[in-house]
Amino acid sequence: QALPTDAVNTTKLAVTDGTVKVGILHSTTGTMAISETGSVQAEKLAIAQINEMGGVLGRKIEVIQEDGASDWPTFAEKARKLLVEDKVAAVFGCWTSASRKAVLPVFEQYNGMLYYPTFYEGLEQSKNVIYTGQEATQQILAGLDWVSNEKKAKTFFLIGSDYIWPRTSNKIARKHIEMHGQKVVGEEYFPLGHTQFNSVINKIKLTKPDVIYASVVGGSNVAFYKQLKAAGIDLNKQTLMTISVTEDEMLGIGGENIAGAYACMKYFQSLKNPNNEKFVAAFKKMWGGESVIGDVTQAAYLGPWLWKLTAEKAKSFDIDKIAAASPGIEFTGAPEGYVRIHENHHLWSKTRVGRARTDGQFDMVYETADLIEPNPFPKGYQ
Amino acid sequence: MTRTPQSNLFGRSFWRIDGDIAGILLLAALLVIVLPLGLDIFRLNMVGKYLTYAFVALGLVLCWGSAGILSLGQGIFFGIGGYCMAMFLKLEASSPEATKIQSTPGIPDFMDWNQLKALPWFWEPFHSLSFSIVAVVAVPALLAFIVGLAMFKRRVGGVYFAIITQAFAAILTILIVGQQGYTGGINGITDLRTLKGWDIRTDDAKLVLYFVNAALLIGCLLLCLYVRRSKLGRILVALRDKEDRVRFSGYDVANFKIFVFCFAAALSAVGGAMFTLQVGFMSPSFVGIVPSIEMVIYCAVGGRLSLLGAVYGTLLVNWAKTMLSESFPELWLFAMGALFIGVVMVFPNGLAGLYQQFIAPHLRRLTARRSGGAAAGAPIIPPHTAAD
Amino acid sequence: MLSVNQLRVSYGESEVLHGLDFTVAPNEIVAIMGRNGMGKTTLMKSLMGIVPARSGAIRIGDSEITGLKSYERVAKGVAYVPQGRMIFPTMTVQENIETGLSVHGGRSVPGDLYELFPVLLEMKGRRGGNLSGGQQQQLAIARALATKPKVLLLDEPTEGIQPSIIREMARTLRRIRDEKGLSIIVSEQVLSFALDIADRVLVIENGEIVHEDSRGAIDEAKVARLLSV
Amino acid sequence: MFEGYSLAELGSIFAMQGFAGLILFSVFVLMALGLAIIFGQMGVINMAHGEFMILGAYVTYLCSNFISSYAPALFPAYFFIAMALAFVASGALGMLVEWGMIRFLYRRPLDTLLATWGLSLILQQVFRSVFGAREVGVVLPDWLMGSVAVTDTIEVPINGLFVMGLTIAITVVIYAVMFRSRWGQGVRAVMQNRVMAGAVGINTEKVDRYTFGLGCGIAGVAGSAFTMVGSTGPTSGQLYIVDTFLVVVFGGAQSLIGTIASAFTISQAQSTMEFFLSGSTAKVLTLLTVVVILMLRPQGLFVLKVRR
Amino acid sequence: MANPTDYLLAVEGLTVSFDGFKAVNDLSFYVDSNEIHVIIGPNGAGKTTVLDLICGRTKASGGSIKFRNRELTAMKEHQIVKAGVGRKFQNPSIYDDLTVFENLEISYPRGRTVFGALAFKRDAAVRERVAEIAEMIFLADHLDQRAEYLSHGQKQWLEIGMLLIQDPELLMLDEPVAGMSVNERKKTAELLNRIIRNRSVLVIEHDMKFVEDIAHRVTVLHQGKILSEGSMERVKTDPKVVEVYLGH
Ligand SMILES: Nc1ncnc2c1ncn2[C@@H]1O[C@H](COP(=O)(O)OP(=O)(O)OP(=O)(O)O)[C@@H](O)[C@H]1O
Ligand SMILES: Nc1ncnc2c1ncn2[C@@H]1O[C@H](COP(=O)(O)OP(=O)(O)OP(=O)(O)O)[C@@H](O)[C@H]1O
Ligand SMILES: NC(N)=O
Ligand SMILES: [Mg+2]
Ligand SMILES: [Mg+2]
Repeated sequence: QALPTDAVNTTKLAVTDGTVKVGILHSTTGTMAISETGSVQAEKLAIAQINEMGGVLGRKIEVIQEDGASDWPTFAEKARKLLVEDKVAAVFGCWTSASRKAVLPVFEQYNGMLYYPTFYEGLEQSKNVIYTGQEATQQILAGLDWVSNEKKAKTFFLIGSDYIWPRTSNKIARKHIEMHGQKVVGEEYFPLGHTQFNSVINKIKLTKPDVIYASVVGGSNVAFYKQLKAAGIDLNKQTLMTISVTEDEMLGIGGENIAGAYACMKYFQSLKNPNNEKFVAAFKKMWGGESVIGDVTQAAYLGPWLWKLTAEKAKSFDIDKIAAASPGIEFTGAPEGYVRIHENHHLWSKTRVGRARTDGQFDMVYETADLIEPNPFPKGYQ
Repeated sequence: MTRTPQSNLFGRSFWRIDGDIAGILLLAALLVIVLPLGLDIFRLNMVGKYLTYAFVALGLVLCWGSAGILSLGQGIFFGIGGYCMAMFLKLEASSPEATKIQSTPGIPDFMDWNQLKALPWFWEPFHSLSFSIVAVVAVPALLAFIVGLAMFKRRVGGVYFAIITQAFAAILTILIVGQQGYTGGINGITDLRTLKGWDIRTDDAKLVLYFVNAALLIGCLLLCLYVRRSKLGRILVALRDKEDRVRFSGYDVANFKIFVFCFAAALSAVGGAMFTLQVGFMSPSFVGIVPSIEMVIYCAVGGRLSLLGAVYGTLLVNWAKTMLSESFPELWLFAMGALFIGVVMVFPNGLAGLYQQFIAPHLRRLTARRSGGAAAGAPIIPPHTAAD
Repeated sequence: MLSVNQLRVSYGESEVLHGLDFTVAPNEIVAIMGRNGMGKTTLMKSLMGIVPARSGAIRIGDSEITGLKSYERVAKGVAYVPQGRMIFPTMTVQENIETGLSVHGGRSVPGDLYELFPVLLEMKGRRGGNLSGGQQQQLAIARALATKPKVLLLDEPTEGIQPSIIREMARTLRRIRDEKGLSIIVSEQVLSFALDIADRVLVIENGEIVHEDSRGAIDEAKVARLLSV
Repeated sequence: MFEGYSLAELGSIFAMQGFAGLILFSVFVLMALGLAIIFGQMGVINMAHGEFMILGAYVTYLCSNFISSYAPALFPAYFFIAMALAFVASGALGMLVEWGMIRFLYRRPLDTLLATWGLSLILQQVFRSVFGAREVGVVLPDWLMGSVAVTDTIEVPINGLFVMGLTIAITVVIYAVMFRSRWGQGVRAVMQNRVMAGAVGINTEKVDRYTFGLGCGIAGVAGSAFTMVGSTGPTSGQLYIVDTFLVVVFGGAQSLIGTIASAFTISQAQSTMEFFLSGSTAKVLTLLTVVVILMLRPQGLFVLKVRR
Repeated sequence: MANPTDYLLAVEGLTVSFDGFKAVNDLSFYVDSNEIHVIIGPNGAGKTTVLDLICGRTKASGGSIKFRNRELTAMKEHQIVKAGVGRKFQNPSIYDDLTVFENLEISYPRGRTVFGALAFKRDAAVRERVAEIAEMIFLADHLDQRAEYLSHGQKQWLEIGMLLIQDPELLMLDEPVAGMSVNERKKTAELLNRIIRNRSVLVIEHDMKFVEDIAHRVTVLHQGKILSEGSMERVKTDPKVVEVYLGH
């Protein structure tokens, strides 16, 4: 089956007759290591599984891992190293939008391929990136519609960390809310790492919103939910919907502090389908029974698989051919069910709503009937 | 009088000119000949990036080493310099044609994402390259002037000053991150492409920028050397040790502090601007507390009293960071931590101290046989002046 | 009481004391005289354990104290009034004196200290750093006495003190010596004070003892000559 | 912004807002007390202070796991055990660090900044290697997580009360130890003139070691308490460092009252502004206020004036 | 009493209190041109505080200090120096890291502004003046030595030299011979007697022998007030002075 190296690699990538090199570029140190560890594990799992099945175009995948150290310039430096020095055929990496923005020009300049796993704010599209997470509308709109119907919600309080993703997400959410005649009664942002939420909790008590809509990220979450609970806000009575808490964050928050909250994601570890059961089992086998899998971790798992499928369709590792062949690639083995790459290099995927349990898992309470079309430049929401 | 002071002084300063200038020439040779020949363009560009931090370290040598003013907020000035440059480059990259898919073409992309409909007023002047270049130096210097005026006239000093500059770094970071419509937020200003139509992303451009950067650094080094050797340089040392005595010798001490602080700020800003040009973006992660402390560490590793040491220290720490994190992703923080502790504990005067202790005596013996006896009989040089 | 044997002290490469030998008897007051830079302070500091001795031995009574840390020497009965006073500036006068109590666990400042230096009682709530130079000098002596020493080291105690108190001090120190039975080593440049107080005078020059006279037989002219070369 | 709320509602909101300010105040004091000793009294710029706090938090985490698996009956009270252990662990590490590193640097305060920065990097990586990069969830006994209803509309979080109580207790202890005991006098003497303190009979090495250990131990207790309100991860400690230093410096480094006054000012400024402005703006304005006041009172709120 | 404007320095009604304690209390005294004026008095009388007030280190609570008819109380330290007042501290305050030459050069009154200092040239005038002063303070052979290694007495002289090079009209010395050997005291007295051409010197000292050697006029301070004033002979025999200061 193996095609000659000359044929699959016309651009001097690090491909030999037996191997192909790829890069993994995440933070294993610094504040973002908390979130990115799961992605690294998922990508390594996928690569191990692919290698076990014979690799890509008959070549075993070799991984070069670099540490972005939660520092955007370091991401850029390491990306350049992977592309220029190591000549990797694909990079799986980045988590925050900031790191992606930092490496994007590098990938475009040196013509590399990045598989980016995180749900993000949209407003971007690149030949050199496959976005395996959701852009904002895929994550937000269906979830908002669901709470509006289910909880008869009229008023919303938006709270997020102070950076582009929460702000952009909330902008879209606000448009959507106001379009439907509902009302935003508060919108607050806190610096990353902020740990004091008592004032905003008082404001929430004052405004009595039907829904608290939260996009607080990182360690701040722990403080936020513990303080909510301590302030006597019972999430079984007060509806809270988050677009930033996955099973990963639940570890630190503690299930008992967030139980009852709703999260709007495309994947939960508790999803019941054969793909997912296999995936969860394999993940735990590789990384230990204690480990949990969040939305982004699953999206990261898709990266190597999508790349393999694309390379095999294109019969080449050449970046241009991969980019061109990507639209339409389907991955039926996806733990989230089934995904397909759109023309715009994002994935078609479902929106799901889960309810947090005390054991740190989610019960899925809703999923969209169909895959939702990715729309990174949503008209009417800008 | 047995010896005239003139002849003594001449002898002494001649040796110093030889020593320092030779050091600078050696560094220049390393930067413009050895490294470009020895490294590929990717690594060379990385060295170029490291060298931009050396501007900050130079400023710290004057500010901290000479005058004893420790600023833990030099990232502020590095960042502002970088942002001024980035604003110009971003505007050039945001021509209406290049941004026609935006809802408001002609403004930077992040503004469009943040629903801005027009360019904010303070961005307007950055259409002009000459304004931007002036701003790179002037804005940070002005800010430093205001901060310095407020602090030094009130005689805030020492650790207090250090902590307050840290607070300023925190303030500025929060502002930049919070005002993302105007600043690009936490992402920074990314995707910079051309300078007056010249593509700064190509290998050739990187090579040119590297040399420009190296030349600027050598220039700044000479400038610092001039400052340090002037009477002003000696006054700085004097006020570090005996501020009251300087005051009672008729000097307005605050003015001198303000001057070095502004000077260091301007140097940092030049570094920041060169960073933007070579790396292609600027982000608030250079403004904050962590990078500011790291910059102090570069200076400490090099030897806080030595200008040349600062450059080598910067190179060493950054090179170590890159290499260790490539080779030992799990362990590199241990190594970095150990490096800092080691430098402080074992080589309190950094690389420069090492040089003074182990290399310089041999060199001196080789070069100055005649005065060799005098050197041997001289009192032991206390460590804190070794690198002066 | 105190015996010093072949004491050598150096700063880095340069040796300052070149093998000093002397003893101080119980209840004796010895004045160490010498010009500037001859090693008086260095001697005091090395007796106190502040600068290490390169070789030689120091004993208090029967116990060797050569290798001990400062605070251990204080426990053995050495007390020190440094040149330059070294008051703890932000602590009150009373607290300054109390620091001297910690070594024997005393609770409160013995009243006789305040009797010796009435000005300190008057100022006991004032911060040490705010005292005038002479007041600080008195405080430093009181603080040293609070440790109940057997041997008291005084490094130029008259520096900055008004003439009447200097005179008083000679009397006071002799009285303390008589009452408490301690030995005193005092370094001085001023001959008159030394003559007032000392049982014996040692002249130190370039780190060696060059002259010794006991009270009554002091060759004033010779000492004066040695002090003003 | 208050239209549509009854007076009673507003009243209770302000009461709760005041209480939120008090909690923040307690948090600041707790963070700063250890540093007030280490930095204010000893002059060591300990950039690893946050890591000593997080060590306390991890100890609490281990303790909660251990007790819930082996002695579930003790669980409701485990927090007290955890705090004691946190004090011991951070204090012991502090003494070790003092012995291995700090004692060589007393004459070079700015160098302590660099060395402890290195230490903080190492500790972070140790935490990461031992506990993983992710945050750990510290399970708290239920009684700590509720709130008491003072009136129908005013609810007060119990963990807030707990932190406040703890703060008061620790403050009193520190005040007694540092300013009312012979030991504290020794500490101050050593810090003002180490050589002379030895020469009046104080065992300076012991004082240094135990004082540093005490400061670190208190950091550990603070970290333990903060598991109730904050996150516990390898880098969580860095979040606290700037605020902590600012509180201590703003107070006037050598004064305990100053530290408390400064914590009060900053917390009230922040919580009031947070209510009327956005979180980020409030933070900026708080920091600016502190800086401006520091310019007016360059040595902090409470200075011990001594002539130079 | 002569018109205050005739005096080089006129201190009138000067008062300062620290937390209610009046260290200097409604003090008035005058310093003539070309005189060596010594202030003596018991420990804690307020002598150092008076110098602190004159040179601007401590702010007065009341009263005036006129130097050549210019009010000093409102001026900053460096302005007072520029007006012609030099101050030596009780402990020698010199720059340990610099050489004797550099110590003197820094005090040379040219290039005192930031840019002046940047442009400052070590020209012949500077070198000559430094050499001249060094000669005067017995340090001509030590110009290249680091100040740290000077003896105590030499450090005191160096600091005096640093003031002399500024050519002040009023030189204030706080216990200049403390810690000096007998010989050095003599030389210092010589030095002071030599330098008073065109200037006045205000000295605080406890060494009566030294005071006798130098004083043109003596002011005795006690509890912040003047106890006695006049020539050394007169003061020495004043019973009040003997009582509180000299002792019997
Ligand atoms: N820390 C030091 N390092 C190097 N040399 C020193 C140090 N301290 C003192 N010396 C030198 O040791 C010698 C003796 O100094 P010491 O202070 O003991 O003299 P002294 O007799 O007390 O003089 P003085 O009367 O001025 O107090 C001097 O030559 C001095 O320069
Ligand atoms: N900042 C201050 N706070 C409180 N008291 C002070 C302060 N400064 C000075 N004093 C007091 O004022 C008095 C005068 O002090 P000053 O130093 O002027 O005395 P002096 O005449 O120089 O004495 P000496 O001869 O001992 O040096 C002293 O009693 C001193 O304790
Ligand atoms: N893309 C995000 N969540 O930063
Ligand atoms: Mg001495
Ligand atoms: Mg005095």
